[in-house]
Amino acid sequence: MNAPARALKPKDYASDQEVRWCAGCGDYAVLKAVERVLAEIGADPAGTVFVSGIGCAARFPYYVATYGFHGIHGRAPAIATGVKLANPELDVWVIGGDGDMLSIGATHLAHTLRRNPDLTLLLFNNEVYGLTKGQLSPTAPPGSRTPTSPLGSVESPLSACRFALAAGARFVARGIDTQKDLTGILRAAHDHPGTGFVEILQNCIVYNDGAFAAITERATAAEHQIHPVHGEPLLFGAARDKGLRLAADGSGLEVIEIGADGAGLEEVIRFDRTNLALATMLASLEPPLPVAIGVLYDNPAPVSYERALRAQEEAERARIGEADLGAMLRQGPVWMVTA
Amino acid sequence: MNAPARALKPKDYASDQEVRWCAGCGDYAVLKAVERVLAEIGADPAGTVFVSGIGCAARFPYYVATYGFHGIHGRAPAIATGVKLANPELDVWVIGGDGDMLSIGATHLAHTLRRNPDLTLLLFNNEVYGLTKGQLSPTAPPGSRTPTSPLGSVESPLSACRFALAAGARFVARGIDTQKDLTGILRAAHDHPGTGFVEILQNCIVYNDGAFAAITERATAAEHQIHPVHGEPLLFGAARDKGLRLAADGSGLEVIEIGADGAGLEEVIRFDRTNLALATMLASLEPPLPVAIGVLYDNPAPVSYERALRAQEEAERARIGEADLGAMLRQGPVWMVTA
Amino acid sequence: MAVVDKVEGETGEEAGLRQPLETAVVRFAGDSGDGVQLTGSLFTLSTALAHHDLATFPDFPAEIRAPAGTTYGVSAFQIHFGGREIRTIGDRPDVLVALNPAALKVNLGDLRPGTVVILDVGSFTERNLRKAGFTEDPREDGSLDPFRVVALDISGLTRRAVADTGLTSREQLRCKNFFALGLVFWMFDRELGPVIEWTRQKFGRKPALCEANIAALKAGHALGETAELPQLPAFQVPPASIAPGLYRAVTGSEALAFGLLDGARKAGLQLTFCSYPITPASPLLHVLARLRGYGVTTFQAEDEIAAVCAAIGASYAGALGVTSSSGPGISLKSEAIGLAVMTELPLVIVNTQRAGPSTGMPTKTEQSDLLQALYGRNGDAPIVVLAAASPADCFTMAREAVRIAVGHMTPVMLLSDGFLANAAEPWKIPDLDTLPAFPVRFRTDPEGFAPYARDERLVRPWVRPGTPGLQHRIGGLEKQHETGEVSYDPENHQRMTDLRWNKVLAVAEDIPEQTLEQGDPGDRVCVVGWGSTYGPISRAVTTRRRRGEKVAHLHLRHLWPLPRNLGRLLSGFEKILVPEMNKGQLVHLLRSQYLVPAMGLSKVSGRPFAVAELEQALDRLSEERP
Amino acid sequence: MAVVDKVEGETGEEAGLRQPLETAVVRFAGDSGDGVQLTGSLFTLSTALAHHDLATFPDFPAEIRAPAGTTYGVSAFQIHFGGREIRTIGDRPDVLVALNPAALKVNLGDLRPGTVVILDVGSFTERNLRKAGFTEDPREDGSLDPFRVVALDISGLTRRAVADTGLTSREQLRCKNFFALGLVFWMFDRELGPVIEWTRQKFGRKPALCEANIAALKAGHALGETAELPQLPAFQVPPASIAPGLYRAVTGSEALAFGLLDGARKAGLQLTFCSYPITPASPLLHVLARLRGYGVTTFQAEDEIAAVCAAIGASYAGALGVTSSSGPGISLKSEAIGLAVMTELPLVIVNTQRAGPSTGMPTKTEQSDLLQALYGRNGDAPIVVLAAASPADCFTMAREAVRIAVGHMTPVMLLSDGFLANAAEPWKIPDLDTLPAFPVRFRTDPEGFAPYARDERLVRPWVRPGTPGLQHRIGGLEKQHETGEVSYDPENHQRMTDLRWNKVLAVAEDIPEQTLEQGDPGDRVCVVGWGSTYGPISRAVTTRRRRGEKVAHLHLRHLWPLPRNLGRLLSGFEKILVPEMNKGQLVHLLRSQYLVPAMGLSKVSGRPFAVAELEQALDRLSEERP
Ligand SMILES: Cc1ncc(C[n+]2csc(CCOP(=O)(O)OP(=O)(O)O)c2C)c(N)n1
Ligand SMILES: Cc1ncc(C[n+]2csc(CCOP(=O)(O)OP(=O)(O)O)c2C)c(N)n1
Ligand code: SF4
Ligand code: SF4
Ligand SMILES: [Mg+2]
Ligand SMILES: [Mg+2]
Repeated sequence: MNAPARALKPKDYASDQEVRWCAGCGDYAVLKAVERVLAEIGADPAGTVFVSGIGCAARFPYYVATYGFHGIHGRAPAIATGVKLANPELDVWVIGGDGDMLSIGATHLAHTLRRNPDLTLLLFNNEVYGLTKGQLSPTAPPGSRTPTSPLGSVESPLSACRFALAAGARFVARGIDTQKDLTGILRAAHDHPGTGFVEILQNCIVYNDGAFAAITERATAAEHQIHPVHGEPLLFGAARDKGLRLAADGSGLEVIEIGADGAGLEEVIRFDRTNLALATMLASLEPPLPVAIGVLYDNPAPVSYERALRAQEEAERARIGEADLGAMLRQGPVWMVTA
Repeated sequence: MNAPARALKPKDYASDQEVRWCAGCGDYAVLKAVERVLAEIGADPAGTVFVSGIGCAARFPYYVATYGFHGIHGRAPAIATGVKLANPELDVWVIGGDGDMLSIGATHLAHTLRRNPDLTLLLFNNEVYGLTKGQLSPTAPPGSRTPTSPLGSVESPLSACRFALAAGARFVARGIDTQKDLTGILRAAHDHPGTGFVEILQNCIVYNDGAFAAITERATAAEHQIHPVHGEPLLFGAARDKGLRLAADGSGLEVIEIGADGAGLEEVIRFDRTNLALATMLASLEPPLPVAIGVLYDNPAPVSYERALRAQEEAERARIGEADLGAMLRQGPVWMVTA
Repeated sequence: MAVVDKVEGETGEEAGLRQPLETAVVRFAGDSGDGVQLTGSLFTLSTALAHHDLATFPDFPAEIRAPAGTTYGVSAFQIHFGGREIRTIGDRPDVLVALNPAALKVNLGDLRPGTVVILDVGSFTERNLRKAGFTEDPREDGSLDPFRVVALDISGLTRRAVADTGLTSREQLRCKNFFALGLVFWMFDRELGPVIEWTRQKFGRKPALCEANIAALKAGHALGETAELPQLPAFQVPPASIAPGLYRAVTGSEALAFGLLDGARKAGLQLTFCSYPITPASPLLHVLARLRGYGVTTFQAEDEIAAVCAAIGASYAGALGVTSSSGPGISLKSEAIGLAVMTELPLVIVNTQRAGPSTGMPTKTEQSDLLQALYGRNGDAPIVVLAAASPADCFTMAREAVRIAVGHMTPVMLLSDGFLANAAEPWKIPDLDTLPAFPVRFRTDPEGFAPYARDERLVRPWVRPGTPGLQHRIGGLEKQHETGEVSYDPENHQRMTDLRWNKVLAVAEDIPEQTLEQGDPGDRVCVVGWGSTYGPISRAVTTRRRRGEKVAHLHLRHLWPLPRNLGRLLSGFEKILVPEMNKGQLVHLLRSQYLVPAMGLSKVSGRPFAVAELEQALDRLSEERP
Repeated sequence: MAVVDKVEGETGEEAGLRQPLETAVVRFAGDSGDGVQLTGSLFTLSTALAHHDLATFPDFPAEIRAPAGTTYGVSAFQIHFGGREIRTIGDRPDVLVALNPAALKVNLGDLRPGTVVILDVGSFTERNLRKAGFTEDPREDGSLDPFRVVALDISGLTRRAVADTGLTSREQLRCKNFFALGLVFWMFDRELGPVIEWTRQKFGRKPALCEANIAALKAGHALGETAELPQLPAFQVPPASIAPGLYRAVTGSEALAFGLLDGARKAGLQLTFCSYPITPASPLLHVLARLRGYGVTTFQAEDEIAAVCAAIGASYAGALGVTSSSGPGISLKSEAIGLAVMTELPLVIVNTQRAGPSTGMPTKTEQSDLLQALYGRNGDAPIVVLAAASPADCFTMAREAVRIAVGHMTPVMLLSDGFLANAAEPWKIPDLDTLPAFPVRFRTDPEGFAPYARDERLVRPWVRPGTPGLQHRIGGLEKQHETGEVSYDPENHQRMTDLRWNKVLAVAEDIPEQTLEQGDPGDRVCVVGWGSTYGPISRAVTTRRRRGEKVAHLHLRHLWPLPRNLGRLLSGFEKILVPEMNKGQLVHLLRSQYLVPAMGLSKVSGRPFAVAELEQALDRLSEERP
């Protein structure tokens, strides 16, 4: 896993496979962002593995010139955990859709997050089942009409980020497929030592076009998004004239207008990326409140899961000393039979 | 499903089956509490169904004189959902252990909670795998030594209540097996129209004795537990001389001492059982902070899942009017072949 | 498939005469965006109205919307129709309509000398040729010489035909499928009226588009009528003698949905259908989700395990629990199906098989889950296994699955496949009221009640929770005989294992004896099929029998238990040939059960058998004659 | 089992002589809290030191700690030992030690006239009798008349023996198993020394308890020595002629763990063992979890699906991925095993079978997952299937599973069962360094690399991610031959399906030809077994052969592919009998494969075959002789 001889460009991380997503699919933008990050961090293609489940998003590994494993529906985090158990040196990315990771695979997502192996985990949330042609997703808003809910969904959706935080994730971020700073978010997730979880709002142009338009619409994005910056007050709006403060009754965050003279600014809460309760409140913001985009929580554990296991094993080996398997078999009650 | 002729007593809800838990197991106390609730609500044994997964806790249905379904590991919420889809009139209780509901069955738990069918869902958390003899549970504290983690666990545990809240539960409570008011908590869960989720801290005397001693120890319980009361300030301590207030940095709740003259009381936050963010903060309290016991969140949805589905179906039937299946087959392109 | 022979060398409407054809196979192919599936449906409608028998099959690309012009983005629709009973979708097309180079590319291998190939050369740009993987223009390198190529600038002709309709240039081009359809209509002497009417109904809300499509249709038809295209043949296909009645087209998915609904009604039950999307099983869920006013609750679960468990819960509560999936999803249900075996609850599992193993080729067909259906559970966990033979047969077998499940308190797996699910055929709409009913009688009497007591067919009572006085508990642990209590008693386990086994075997008393589709017990060869191989086997056997060969066709719809006379029936044949779209699964079962030297004929390409392949296999058998 | 005949009517140490016995079966039984398993282990140790061959089996209650005194709370331990090769745990006990009425109750059915029954009558209170389900005291109603009852107040005697040790009365009582052990030691003329030493090692940290136990042991022994109990026989069992070497006892779970560890080492790989707790598979995980210093990473996953997926991921990354489960858990792994088939990665799946279907009887043994192992996946998804025949054979077969998995890039399912997992036998500790190695050679050369190119045995290369220049992608979609790219091409799917099939069949070239355990190809009857039926079949066949009957024993360890000479070998026998602890699964396979009229002998009671049952079946076969 030596670093490659010359610096690679984003396009060097594209595989030779024809990309088969629908024209206009948000997945293309994410692919580009990932290629940029790989170039930025100087990823060794041979030392990098993309693991995925099943779905449109999960085709991702075919398009990256690294090692790749296109797994089965929902199980990518488990496969990836196995990869890390076997070889902690590999740089492992995990990709899946909202159905893949939050429906059939929610158990694996939750347990992988709480164990915290060193993975970068990207959940492409298009609020629909793309590959199977438009069925209801667990993140789809109530009332959604799809082939499986023609009368409108009567379910409440899951929030990917809230779910991840409750499961014990130590890094949670939210990004948007076409967002300029997606690269920065992905990079932060990758640099986090442990599982870096990123929900990416991704437009499915065929089955759920415009699902995030209310948030992403250029003209009003500044009013409908908030981008927390560590150590800075939580401000948003084109004029940065709005902020978030704690509601006195503990019900979360509420918007206040900042006077032209900065009045009210002292009430605005400062973002601390290691603050779990705050991250949970931020993750919970939904329109008409501004939706939080960026790194919401980043609080590394002292050691990742697979490293902790290795450390135990090394300690055991040290404890055993010279003893090998053959010697171990001779421990405990044994007896000699002589001829 | 007529009400039974005479009022039944708790013991009338005991089945004729010999209870096979270990002597001293916390499950006995929970069984008694459930029997009391059934009597209190005048449950019709014939109209009540207990559904469970696999584990010690999941043996529960055998011991109740109602209908019972001992399912497979982790899947009780899914089976129970099917029961409600088929017959919304039934009063359905779901029982499982921490392994059953939070490990193999976490997906079903999460999705059942967000769909919100009218179930009463009890998670017996003994922080260990009882039935299979003591292996590591996803709720076990770091460092736990078990047959599968003889060197000590390096995983962070899941919090059942935080998980439930993040999944979209509309009722979340925490109880203790031997707690006097367990009946009240169970009753509230049952009365909640939708899924009532209760985590019960349950002592496994054989494989994890005293797991909750720090919280439940009689002498100090008042200092180590807080029992939120709707509309009341969040006070605790034998002398009710301590309270919780919002930390200014949004990091959750912190303890303040109340002066003898009630000084500080105004800072203590009032509990509102419909406040999700507050419930999340309460659910997150861990020793040395007081652990929250009781109903943490109770915010009914307008209609339960199965009722919403039925309503859609009735509307459809009304829309179709007289049309039956035979008529439907004749809709759309048809052609007549004559002899 | 003697069709092409007859037309070879003839040209269209010479001397005003149409060329007679007994049956014809037409394949429309184009880019995913070209409206090929709609074209196919309209041609099907017209074919039905022309009183032909028919069978159709859509062939979707695996990708949702692959980049335009690529081979993997080609969408196709094949129809086989004619003046006799149509049993297959046809081995190879007699007429191929290729709306772009990629469509030509992927279909070239299926053509035979003389096939009529209608090309939209307007799309044969260099870019498109390259995208399709042609290094040279096939029109110029001689590779199309064996065919009767009708090269038309359909794109251009369409644009001209709809120039005045106010559509954008891009919208205009999207009418080209209607132009091609008009041309093919002329070739087969079809009326335009009904299709125009249907188009107006369907597109009424977009009048400009609607009228443009109609204009294109007419223009295509007129081109056939007026332009003298020497390569363009005109055919005359006789009407089939079809039983009188009201017909509609059904796909296997639709028929299955209708059968489940009717079955549940005839059992007197609410249907609770629990599934999770997966290709090619999803359409069944989609169809039923639209029919929620007709007595079905549909539930899209969080995964396949939850789906089957919810179905079991529904059956436990007294509804008819049905679950459905394909390939990987069926594997996931294995554990829970065992629970249904142990709890002896009715459960229908529909397996729309697809090409495997693992994720395999989700959009392609296969029959490779038979042994899994029979044995894919831990422990000795017998269930009933059925298979539908054609799209319309899905209706019958769905009813049958319900009948057996509720009548015998057992899980029933109904095998369909990707071909059946998507293929369509004309279906004489049954009078549902005259179909036999099989009403469930729930146990309500507490007197002498025991949850695992059995009737003479070894069936235990079904109790609806809510019934006073019958409270009891069931589950996956071994049950004490009669009482249903948990039991670890060795003798009891033996007894219950035997009972579960025999209970399923006893279903054989409740199903028809096996008959031969064609031929007699004294014939030399018996071709034994199951599932969607019905059509090709039937046609191949018919052909051979016409030649006087002693070949019989036996088709199994009940795969476990096997019909009680099957062993006897099979023992009469000298040779037994078992064609299957797998590596030899039914043949494995038959050899083991009856110790008959049955031979397998395996095809695992994701495609149905061609009649010709079966005929060749029969030829090889004949050559073996001593 | 001719043991009892010899002792009938004799009394202990008459004229100072011990009664000679070739082999003996002793069963200790008592309440879960009575320390029965410890007693059994100590007796086993002493038996081994006395140079007997032996086999043992613990029989745990299904409940964790059932209420004291109940029948379902009875824990038992059986040991069969003697002066010849011991192949079974013994059909029925010659000596039963029943520490409470419930222990007597559940074992009564297994006793034969003359069995020595040692009762702790101190526990025969009215309450305990009732709890055990006795309506009358069995000592008084004549039901014990056929046996040689040694009724002792073991509770009281123990209390007295340890009165001075400072234990509480309750603690004192917990020494009664040592008292009983001492008594049985005297019956079989054992040395106390080694066991006392071992007890001091084990309980050293609780000296009071330790010394009390030793005192009880000595008191029990002294009672035999001094009290003249007419019913108490004293036996003399000769030492067996055992190959010299260093021995230890192993359970199947331990042997399997050691075999996996050695296999991984011999392949040059780190072992990544991924599992989820389930009875009776958990002990394998527990054993390996304690050996993490010896090159194994153990991972308790969130469920069985995650476990198998993590194992696949580990194999992908270049370790040896192994997963393990039982019953329901194996069902859940079906889908992912298909993924391993498609990606052609090494994977070992250990299935410790238990009594099914569904949850079944988790603590009981069965062999009913064979057909699931062979066919329990969607699509044609062949894997290699192996089975271990005895606890020690688990070591050999685990190594074999690893060898085949890494040598052929294929999933291998290794079948064990609840009996093998818990049963123990003496094991001559192998010199690991002399066992053959099978080092893996990962592909590292980019020159001409293609992920699905194959060698002559159809095996694709194994590449460790991290290897420069070999980046590629794999997955569950159908793969293009050689390139491994996604392919929907019909011919390719046929080709790949055939390749996967033939690749597994080719393993037959890499395994030994089948041999007969006993007998010759010319014999009249062949008893074909697999798995843990080895012991009873072997013993039954030996007995018959001693009587001159022409019965052979063939035992399959490789169940798929079958040994290449098997068909030939089987065709030589007139009758083939296939005893299985299922409804006839191997017999199904053999009939189908070879069209031989093999007959099944099915036992599904959660218990191993008794030798007598097999002998009876052979008798019936003989009677059928024309
Ligand atoms: C076990 C299993 N169940 C179901 C499927 C079918 N399936 C494939 S992708 C998918 C969901 C796709 O949705 P999502 O995960 O949101 O990904 P997207 O296509 O939207 O990117 C489903 C249900 C499968 N392949 N395997
Ligand atoms: C599919 C499956 N996997 C594993 C098991 C084995 N098993 C039975 S109960 C159990 C966990 C028990 O722990 P928990 O759910 O916490 O319940 P408790 O016994 O502690 O009440 C397991 C792993 C099973 N029965 N089925
Ligand atoms: S279906 Fe949607 S998510 Fe899938 S490739 Fe097309 S646009 Fe993207
Ligand atoms: S093992 Fe633990 S949880 Fe199970 S019955 Fe015994 S005490 Fe209760
Ligand atoms: Mg999606
Ligand atoms: Mg537990």
